[in-house]
Amino acid sequence: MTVSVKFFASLREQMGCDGATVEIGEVATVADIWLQASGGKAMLPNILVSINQEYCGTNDMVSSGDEVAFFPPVTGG
Amino acid sequence: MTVSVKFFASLREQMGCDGATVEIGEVATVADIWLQASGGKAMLPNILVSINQEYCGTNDMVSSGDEVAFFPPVTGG
Amino acid sequence: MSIEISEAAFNPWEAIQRYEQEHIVRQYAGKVGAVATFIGTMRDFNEGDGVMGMELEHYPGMTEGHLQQIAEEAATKWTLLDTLIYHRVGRLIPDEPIVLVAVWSSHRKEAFEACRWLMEELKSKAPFWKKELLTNGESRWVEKNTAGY
Amino acid sequence: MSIEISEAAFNPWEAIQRYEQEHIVRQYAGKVGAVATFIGTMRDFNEGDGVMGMELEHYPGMTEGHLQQIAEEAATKWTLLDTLIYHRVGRLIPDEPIVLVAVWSSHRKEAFEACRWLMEELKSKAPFWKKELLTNGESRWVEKNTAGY
Repeated sequence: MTVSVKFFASLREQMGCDGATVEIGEVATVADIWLQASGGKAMLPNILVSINQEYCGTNDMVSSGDEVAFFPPVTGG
Repeated sequence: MTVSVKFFASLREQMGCDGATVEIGEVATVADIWLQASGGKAMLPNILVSINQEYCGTNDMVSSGDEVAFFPPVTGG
Repeated sequence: MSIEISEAAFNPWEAIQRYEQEHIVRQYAGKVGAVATFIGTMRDFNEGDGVMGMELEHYPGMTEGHLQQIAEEAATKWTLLDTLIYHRVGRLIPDEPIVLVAVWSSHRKEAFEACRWLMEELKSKAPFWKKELLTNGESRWVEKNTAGY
Repeated sequence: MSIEISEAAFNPWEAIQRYEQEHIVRQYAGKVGAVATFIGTMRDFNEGDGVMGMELEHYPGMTEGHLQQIAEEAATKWTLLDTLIYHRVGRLIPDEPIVLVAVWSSHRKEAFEACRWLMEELKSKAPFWKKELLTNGESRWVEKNTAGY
Protein backbone atom coordinates (compact mmCIF):
# COMPACT_ATOMS: atom_id res chain seq x y z
CA MET A 1 0.00 0.00 0.00
CA THR A 2 0.95 3.63 -0.34
CA VAL A 3 1.07 6.03 2.61
CA SER A 4 1.81 9.75 2.62
CA VAL A 5 4.27 10.82 5.31
CA LYS A 6 4.83 14.34 6.67
CA PHE A 7 7.49 15.79 8.95
CA PHE A 8 7.21 19.15 10.71
CA ALA A 9 9.42 21.70 12.42
CA SER A 10 12.74 20.47 13.87
CA LEU A 11 11.99 16.94 12.67
CA ARG A 12 11.51 18.23 9.13
CA GLU A 13 14.92 19.90 9.36
CA GLN A 14 16.56 16.76 10.77
CA MET A 15 15.05 14.62 8.03
CA GLY A 16 15.96 17.16 5.40
CA CYS A 17 12.52 16.90 3.80
CA ASP A 18 8.93 17.75 4.66
CA GLY A 19 7.56 14.36 3.72
CA ALA A 20 7.63 11.31 1.49
CA THR A 21 5.45 8.73 -0.14
CA VAL A 22 6.07 5.32 1.42
CA GLU A 23 5.37 1.97 -0.24
CA ILE A 24 4.88 -0.75 2.38
CA GLY A 25 3.11 -4.11 2.85
CA GLU A 26 -0.63 -4.24 3.61
CA VAL A 27 -0.18 -4.68 7.38
CA ALA A 28 1.82 -1.85 8.92
CA THR A 29 1.83 0.27 12.07
CA VAL A 30 2.84 3.89 12.48
CA ALA A 31 6.17 2.61 13.84
CA ASP A 32 6.72 0.61 10.65
CA ILE A 33 6.02 3.71 8.58
CA TRP A 34 8.52 5.67 10.67
CA LEU A 35 11.26 3.06 10.17
CA GLN A 36 10.85 3.10 6.44
CA ALA A 37 10.40 6.86 6.05
CA SER A 38 13.33 7.68 8.35
CA GLY A 39 15.68 5.09 6.90
CA GLY A 40 15.82 3.19 10.17
CA LYS A 41 16.45 6.03 12.62
CA ALA A 42 15.38 5.67 16.24
CA MET A 43 12.20 7.59 17.06
CA LEU A 44 12.60 9.84 20.08
CA PRO A 45 9.92 9.19 22.71
CA ASN A 46 8.64 12.77 22.64
CA ILE A 47 7.75 12.62 18.94
CA LEU A 48 4.02 13.04 18.32
CA VAL A 49 2.22 11.12 15.58
CA SER A 50 -1.05 11.50 13.73
CA ILE A 51 -3.01 9.53 11.15
CA ASN A 52 -5.18 11.63 8.85
CA GLN A 53 -4.67 14.66 11.08
CA GLU A 54 -5.84 12.96 14.30
CA TYR A 55 -3.41 12.13 17.10
CA CYS A 56 -2.62 8.41 17.35
CA GLY A 57 -0.15 5.99 18.93
CA THR A 58 2.89 4.43 17.29
CA ASN A 59 1.30 0.97 17.38
CA ASP A 60 -1.85 2.08 15.54
CA MET A 61 -2.47 0.36 12.19
CA VAL A 62 -2.17 2.38 9.01
CA SER A 63 -4.39 1.96 5.91
CA SER A 64 -3.63 2.57 2.28
CA GLY A 65 -3.92 6.24 1.38
CA ASP A 66 -3.47 7.45 4.96
CA GLU A 67 -1.57 10.61 5.78
CA VAL A 68 0.84 9.91 8.64
CA ALA A 69 2.63 12.82 10.31
CA PHE A 70 5.53 12.94 12.76
CA PHE A 71 6.38 16.06 14.71
CA PRO A 72 8.06 17.36 17.87
CA PRO A 73 6.20 18.68 20.94
CA VAL A 74 3.96 21.58 19.95
CA THR A 75 4.73 25.15 21.04
CA GLY A 76 1.91 27.35 19.81
CA GLY A 77 -0.08 30.04 21.59
CA MET B 1 -17.97 63.84 69.61
CA THR B 2 -19.41 64.24 66.13
CA VAL B 3 -19.47 61.40 63.60
CA SER B 4 -20.65 61.48 60.01
CA VAL B 5 -22.88 58.53 59.08
CA LYS B 6 -23.71 57.26 55.59
CA PHE B 7 -26.23 54.73 54.32
CA PHE B 8 -26.17 53.18 50.87
CA ALA B 9 -28.46 51.32 48.48
CA SER B 10 -31.39 49.39 50.02
CA LEU B 11 -30.35 50.53 53.49
CA ARG B 12 -30.48 54.15 52.36
CA GLU B 13 -34.02 53.56 51.11
CA GLN B 14 -35.07 51.81 54.34
CA MET B 15 -33.64 54.63 56.44
CA GLY B 16 -35.18 57.23 54.19
CA CYS B 17 -31.95 59.23 54.13
CA ASP B 18 -28.42 58.89 52.81
CA GLY B 19 -26.75 59.85 56.05
CA ALA B 20 -26.72 61.91 59.21
CA THR B 21 -24.45 63.70 61.62
CA VAL B 22 -24.44 61.92 64.97
CA GLU B 23 -23.53 63.49 68.30
CA ILE B 24 -22.39 60.85 70.78
CA GLY B 25 -20.16 60.48 73.85
CA GLU B 26 -16.38 60.20 73.50
CA VAL B 27 -16.29 56.36 73.75
CA ALA B 28 -18.42 54.71 71.11
CA THR B 29 -18.32 51.68 68.84
CA VAL B 30 -19.72 51.33 65.36
CA ALA B 31 -22.67 49.48 66.92
CA ASP B 32 -23.34 52.49 69.17
CA ILE B 33 -23.31 54.76 66.14
CA TRP B 34 -25.77 52.47 64.37
CA LEU B 35 -28.17 52.48 67.31
CA GLN B 36 -28.25 56.23 67.46
CA ALA B 37 -28.32 56.86 63.70
CA SER B 38 -31.03 54.24 63.08
CA GLY B 39 -33.18 55.25 66.03
CA GLY B 40 -32.68 51.89 67.74
CA LYS B 41 -33.39 49.53 64.83
CA ALA B 42 -31.82 46.05 64.86
CA MET B 43 -28.85 45.75 62.54
CA LEU B 44 -29.16 42.79 60.16
CA PRO B 45 -26.11 40.51 60.34
CA ASN B 46 -25.32 40.89 56.63
CA ILE B 47 -24.87 44.67 56.90
CA LEU B 48 -21.33 45.79 56.07
CA VAL B 49 -19.64 48.64 57.91
CA SER B 50 -16.69 50.91 57.27
CA ILE B 51 -14.83 53.63 59.13
CA ASN B 52 -13.24 56.28 56.94
CA GLN B 53 -13.85 54.13 53.86
CA GLU B 54 -12.09 51.03 55.21
CA TYR B 55 -14.04 47.90 56.16
CA CYS B 56 -14.33 47.38 59.92
CA GLY B 57 -16.25 45.40 62.51
CA THR B 58 -19.25 46.57 64.55
CA ASN B 59 -17.24 46.53 67.76
CA ASP B 60 -14.50 48.80 66.40
CA MET B 61 -14.07 52.13 68.20
CA VAL B 62 -15.02 55.33 66.44
CA SER B 63 -13.17 58.64 66.78
CA SER B 64 -14.44 62.18 66.48
CA GLY B 65 -14.72 63.27 62.86
CA ASP B 66 -14.88 59.72 61.51
CA GLU B 67 -17.04 58.81 58.54
CA VAL B 68 -18.98 55.64 59.38
CA ALA B 69 -20.89 53.88 56.61
CA PHE B 70 -23.48 51.09 56.70
CA PHE B 71 -24.47 49.19 53.57
CA PRO B 72 -25.91 45.91 52.30
CA PRO B 73 -23.86 43.16 50.59
CA VAL B 74 -22.15 44.56 47.51
CA THR B 75 -23.22 43.53 44.00
CA GLY B 76 -20.88 45.19 41.51
CA GLY B 77 -19.07 43.80 38.50
CA MET C 1 -2.21 50.96 36.90
CA SER C 2 -5.47 52.75 36.28
CA ILE C 3 -8.76 52.67 38.18
CA GLU C 4 -11.69 54.52 36.67
CA ILE C 5 -15.31 54.79 37.77
CA SER C 6 -17.59 56.70 35.46
CA GLU C 7 -21.20 57.33 34.53
CA ALA C 8 -20.15 57.41 30.88
CA ALA C 9 -20.91 54.39 28.71
CA PHE C 10 -17.69 52.92 27.33
CA ASN C 11 -16.47 50.64 24.59
CA PRO C 12 -14.18 48.22 26.44
CA TRP C 13 -12.11 47.23 23.39
CA GLU C 14 -11.41 50.85 22.55
CA ALA C 15 -10.62 51.57 26.19
CA ILE C 16 -8.05 48.74 26.23
CA GLN C 17 -6.51 49.86 22.93
CA ARG C 18 -6.26 53.44 24.14
CA TYR C 19 -4.67 52.30 27.40
CA GLU C 20 -2.18 50.13 25.52
CA GLN C 21 -1.22 53.03 23.29
CA GLU C 22 -0.75 55.38 26.23
CA HIS C 23 0.70 53.10 28.88
CA ILE C 24 1.93 49.78 27.47
CA VAL C 25 3.38 50.03 23.97
CA ARG C 26 6.44 52.10 24.82
CA GLN C 27 6.90 51.34 28.51
CA TYR C 28 6.76 47.56 28.09
CA ALA C 29 7.98 47.11 24.51
CA GLY C 30 8.92 43.47 24.00
CA LYS C 31 7.98 42.53 27.58
CA VAL C 32 4.27 41.71 27.21
CA GLY C 33 3.56 38.04 26.58
CA ALA C 34 0.00 37.83 27.88
CA VAL C 35 -3.08 40.01 28.23
CA ALA C 36 -6.08 38.60 30.06
CA THR C 37 -9.25 40.64 30.06
CA PHE C 38 -12.75 40.31 31.44
CA ILE C 39 -15.78 42.35 30.44
CA GLY C 40 -19.01 42.11 32.42
CA THR C 41 -22.06 43.28 30.50
CA MET C 42 -25.67 43.87 31.47
CA ARG C 43 -28.04 41.00 30.66
CA ASP C 44 -31.75 41.47 30.00
CA PHE C 45 -32.60 38.68 32.45
CA ASN C 46 -31.78 37.78 36.05
CA GLU C 47 -33.21 35.17 38.40
CA GLY C 48 -35.92 34.32 35.87
CA ASP C 49 -37.14 37.88 35.32
CA GLY C 50 -36.78 40.25 32.38
CA VAL C 51 -34.63 43.29 33.14
CA MET C 52 -34.85 46.52 31.14
CA GLY C 53 -32.56 48.81 33.08
CA MET C 54 -30.18 49.09 35.98
CA GLU C 55 -29.12 51.75 38.45
CA LEU C 56 -25.60 51.21 39.71
CA GLU C 57 -24.83 52.97 42.98
CA HIS C 58 -21.40 53.20 44.58
CA TYR C 59 -19.62 54.74 47.58
CA PRO C 60 -17.59 57.57 46.04
CA GLY C 61 -14.07 57.52 47.42
CA MET C 62 -14.23 54.15 49.13
CA THR C 63 -14.92 52.36 45.85
CA GLU C 64 -11.89 53.88 44.12
CA GLY C 65 -9.76 53.24 47.19
CA HIS C 66 -10.83 49.64 47.44
CA LEU C 67 -10.19 48.96 43.73
CA GLN C 68 -6.78 50.59 44.05
CA GLN C 69 -6.02 48.34 47.04
CA ILE C 70 -6.94 45.12 45.24
CA ALA C 71 -4.98 46.16 42.13
CA GLU C 72 -1.94 46.78 44.33
CA GLU C 73 -2.47 43.50 46.15
CA ALA C 74 -2.65 41.63 42.81
CA ALA C 75 0.69 43.21 41.86
CA THR C 76 2.24 41.73 45.01
CA LYS C 77 0.67 38.29 44.52
CA TRP C 78 1.70 37.96 40.84
CA THR C 79 4.41 39.40 38.61
CA LEU C 80 2.38 41.80 36.47
CA LEU C 81 3.23 44.62 34.10
CA ASP C 82 0.04 46.67 34.36
CA THR C 83 -3.63 46.57 35.32
CA LEU C 84 -6.66 48.51 34.10
CA ILE C 85 -10.02 48.53 35.88
CA TYR C 86 -13.01 50.45 34.59
CA HIS C 87 -16.46 50.33 36.21
CA ARG C 88 -19.70 51.98 35.19
CA VAL C 89 -22.08 53.61 37.65
CA GLY C 90 -25.42 55.32 37.12
CA ARG C 91 -28.11 54.19 34.69
CA LEU C 92 -27.43 51.29 32.34
CA ILE C 93 -29.41 49.42 29.72
CA PRO C 94 -28.94 45.80 28.59
CA ASP C 95 -25.80 44.95 26.61
CA GLU C 96 -23.88 47.89 28.02
CA PRO C 97 -20.52 46.99 29.57
CA ILE C 98 -20.50 47.26 33.37
CA VAL C 99 -16.93 46.37 34.20
CA LEU C 100 -13.59 45.88 32.47
CA VAL C 101 -10.54 44.26 34.05
CA ALA C 102 -7.39 43.91 31.94
CA VAL C 103 -4.05 42.53 33.11
CA TRP C 104 -0.76 42.64 31.20
CA SER C 105 2.10 40.30 32.11
CA SER C 106 5.01 38.45 30.55
CA HIS C 107 3.49 34.99 31.12
CA ARG C 108 -0.06 33.74 30.80
CA LYS C 109 -0.47 32.07 34.21
CA GLU C 110 -0.07 35.40 35.98
CA ALA C 111 -2.44 37.28 33.66
CA PHE C 112 -5.18 34.64 33.89
CA GLU C 113 -5.00 34.25 37.64
CA ALA C 114 -4.74 37.93 38.48
CA CYS C 115 -7.61 38.87 36.14
CA ARG C 116 -9.97 36.34 37.68
CA TRP C 117 -8.89 37.10 41.23
CA LEU C 118 -9.44 40.83 40.65
CA MET C 119 -12.97 40.19 39.37
CA GLU C 120 -13.86 38.01 42.37
CA GLU C 121 -12.39 40.54 44.79
CA LEU C 122 -14.23 43.36 43.06
CA LYS C 123 -17.55 41.49 43.16
CA SER C 124 -17.21 40.40 46.77
CA LYS C 125 -15.88 43.59 48.36
CA ALA C 126 -16.00 46.73 46.20
CA PRO C 127 -18.91 48.93 47.34
CA PHE C 128 -21.22 48.87 44.32
CA TRP C 129 -24.94 48.07 44.41
CA LYS C 130 -27.23 47.16 41.53
CA LYS C 131 -30.89 48.02 41.38
CA GLU C 132 -32.76 46.35 38.56
CA LEU C 133 -35.72 47.82 36.71
CA LEU C 134 -37.75 44.82 35.62
CA THR C 135 -39.79 44.57 32.43
CA ASN C 136 -42.91 44.18 34.61
CA GLY C 137 -42.34 47.70 35.89
CA GLU C 138 -41.09 46.74 39.33
CA SER C 139 -37.63 47.49 40.59
CA ARG C 140 -35.50 45.57 43.06
CA TRP C 141 -32.06 45.60 44.61
CA VAL C 142 -29.84 42.71 43.57
CA GLU C 143 -29.24 40.84 46.82
CA LYS C 144 -26.18 38.82 45.91
CA ASN C 145 -23.89 37.95 43.04
CA THR C 146 -23.78 34.57 41.33
CA ALA C 147 -20.93 32.28 42.36
CA GLY C 148 -17.63 32.93 40.62
CA TYR C 149 -15.89 29.63 41.35
CA MET D 1 -17.77 29.82 16.64
CA SER D 2 -14.86 30.93 14.53
CA ILE D 3 -11.38 29.47 14.09
CA GLU D 4 -8.90 31.41 12.00
CA ILE D 5 -5.25 30.82 11.22
CA SER D 6 -3.54 33.47 9.20
CA GLU D 7 -0.18 34.88 8.18
CA ALA D 8 -1.67 38.35 8.44
CA ALA D 9 -0.78 40.48 11.46
CA PHE D 10 -3.93 41.36 13.39
CA ASN D 11 -5.17 43.84 15.95
CA PRO D 12 -6.89 41.60 18.53
CA TRP D 13 -9.17 44.31 19.93
CA GLU D 14 -10.43 45.22 16.49
CA ALA D 15 -10.86 41.54 15.65
CA ILE D 16 -13.02 41.04 18.76
CA GLN D 17 -15.08 44.15 18.04
CA ARG D 18 -15.64 43.09 14.45
CA TYR D 19 -16.66 39.60 15.58
CA GLU D 20 -19.07 41.05 18.14
CA GLN D 21 -20.67 43.27 15.51
CA GLU D 22 -21.08 40.39 13.07
CA HIS D 23 -21.89 37.47 15.36
CA ILE D 24 -22.83 38.58 18.87
CA VAL D 25 -24.72 41.86 19.01
CA ARG D 26 -27.90 40.73 17.27
CA GLN D 27 -27.80 36.97 17.88
CA TYR D 28 -27.23 37.24 21.61
CA ALA D 29 -28.81 40.60 22.43
CA GLY D 30 -29.33 40.83 26.18
CA LYS D 31 -27.83 37.38 26.79
CA VAL D 32 -24.13 38.19 27.18
CA GLY D 33 -23.04 38.76 30.76
CA ALA D 34 -19.36 37.92 30.46
CA VAL D 35 -16.55 38.05 27.91
CA ALA D 36 -13.19 36.56 28.84
CA THR D 37 -10.33 37.05 26.44
CA PHE D 38 -6.68 36.11 26.26
CA ILE D 39 -4.08 37.58 23.93
CA GLY D 40 -0.63 36.02 23.65
CA THR D 41 1.99 38.37 22.23
CA MET D 42 5.57 37.90 21.16
CA ARG D 43 8.18 38.87 23.73
CA ASP D 44 11.69 40.02 22.87
CA PHE D 45 13.19 37.58 25.38
CA ASN D 46 12.92 33.87 26.15
CA GLU D 47 14.95 31.60 28.43
CA GLY D 48 17.42 34.40 29.10
CA ASP D 49 18.10 35.28 25.45
CA GLY D 50 17.11 38.23 23.30
CA VAL D 51 14.68 37.35 20.53
CA MET D 52 14.25 39.50 17.41
CA GLY D 53 11.92 37.38 15.30
CA MET D 54 9.88 34.21 15.15
CA GLU D 55 8.81 31.76 12.49
CA LEU D 56 5.56 30.04 13.41
CA GLU D 57 4.97 26.78 11.55
CA HIS D 58 1.76 24.77 11.65
CA TYR D 59 0.18 21.64 10.17
CA PRO D 60 -2.37 23.01 7.70
CA GLY D 61 -5.66 21.20 8.08
CA MET D 62 -4.86 19.38 11.31
CA THR D 63 -4.35 22.64 13.19
CA GLU D 64 -7.74 24.04 12.16
CA GLY D 65 -9.37 20.66 12.86
CA HIS D 66 -7.83 20.43 16.29
CA LEU D 67 -8.81 23.97 17.28
CA GLN D 68 -12.36 23.31 16.05
CA GLN D 69 -12.45 20.16 18.19
CA ILE D 70 -11.36 21.91 21.38
CA ALA D 71 -13.79 24.78 20.77
CA GLU D 72 -16.60 22.25 20.40
CA GLU D 73 -15.44 20.38 23.48
CA ALA D 74 -15.43 23.63 25.50
CA ALA D 75 -19.03 24.20 24.40
CA THR D 76 -20.00 20.82 25.86
CA LYS D 77 -18.06 21.36 29.11
CA TRP D 78 -19.47 24.86 29.79
CA THR D 79 -22.59 26.79 28.81
CA LEU D 80 -21.16 29.27 26.33
CA LEU D 81 -22.64 31.62 23.77
CA ASP D 82 -19.75 31.86 21.33
CA THR D 83 -15.99 31.38 20.93
CA LEU D 84 -13.41 33.05 18.71
CA ILE D 85 -9.88 31.73 18.18
CA TYR D 86 -7.34 33.47 15.99
CA HIS D 87 -3.73 32.30 15.60
CA ARG D 88 -0.87 33.81 13.64
CA VAL D 89 1.55 31.72 11.57
CA GLY D 90 4.56 32.75 9.51
CA ARG D 91 7.04 35.45 10.44
CA LEU D 92 6.46 37.58 13.52
CA ILE D 93 8.34 40.34 15.29
CA PRO D 94 8.22 41.25 19.01
CA ASP D 95 4.98 42.78 20.34
CA GLU D 96 2.88 41.26 17.58
CA PRO D 97 -0.11 39.25 18.80
CA ILE D 98 0.28 35.50 18.31
CA VAL D 99 -3.02 34.18 19.57
CA LEU D 100 -6.44 35.45 20.57
CA VAL D 101 -9.05 33.42 22.46
CA ALA D 102 -12.36 35.10 23.30
CA VAL D 103 -15.33 33.45 25.01
CA TRP D 104 -18.81 34.93 25.41
CA SER D 105 -21.22 33.55 28.02
CA SER D 106 -24.03 34.64 30.31
CA HIS D 107 -22.04 34.12 33.51
CA ARG D 108 -18.42 34.84 34.35
CA LYS D 109 -17.39 31.46 35.75
CA GLU D 110 -17.99 29.79 32.39
CA ALA D 111 -16.19 32.47 30.36
CA PHE D 112 -13.12 32.49 32.64
CA GLU D 113 -12.80 28.72 32.84
CA ALA D 114 -13.42 28.02 29.15
CA CYS D 115 -10.99 30.74 28.02
CA ARG D 116 -8.17 29.42 30.16
CA TRP D 117 -8.89 25.78 29.33
CA LEU D 118 -8.89 26.59 25.61
CA MET D 119 -5.50 28.28 25.88
CA GLU D 120 -3.98 25.32 27.75
CA GLU D 121 -5.45 22.85 25.28
CA LEU D 122 -4.21 24.92 22.37
CA LYS D 123 -0.72 25.16 23.81
CA SER D 124 -0.45 21.49 24.72
CA LYS D 125 -1.98 19.89 21.63
CA ALA D 126 -2.53 22.19 18.63
CA PRO D 127 0.20 21.53 16.03
CA PHE D 128 2.11 24.81 15.97
CA TRP D 129 5.87 25.16 16.31
CA LYS D 130 7.90 28.26 17.11
CA LYS D 131 11.39 28.91 15.81
CA GLU D 132 13.10 31.89 17.40
CA LEU D 133 15.59 34.14 15.69
CA LEU D 134 17.86 35.36 18.48
CA THR D 135 19.50 38.77 18.67
CA ASN D 136 22.90 37.00 18.55
CA GLY D 137 22.04 35.81 15.04
CA GLU D 138 21.33 32.20 15.94
CA SER D 139 17.97 30.52 15.55
CA ARG D 140 16.43 27.72 17.59
CA TRP D 141 13.21 25.77 17.89
CA VAL D 142 11.29 26.39 21.08
CA GLU D 143 11.33 23.01 22.80
CA LYS D 144 8.47 23.42 25.22
CA ASN D 145 5.98 25.93 26.55
CA THR D 146 6.09 27.44 30.01
CA ALA D 147 3.71 25.98 32.58
CA GLY D 148 0.16 27.31 32.42
CA TYR D 149 -1.05 26.25 35.86
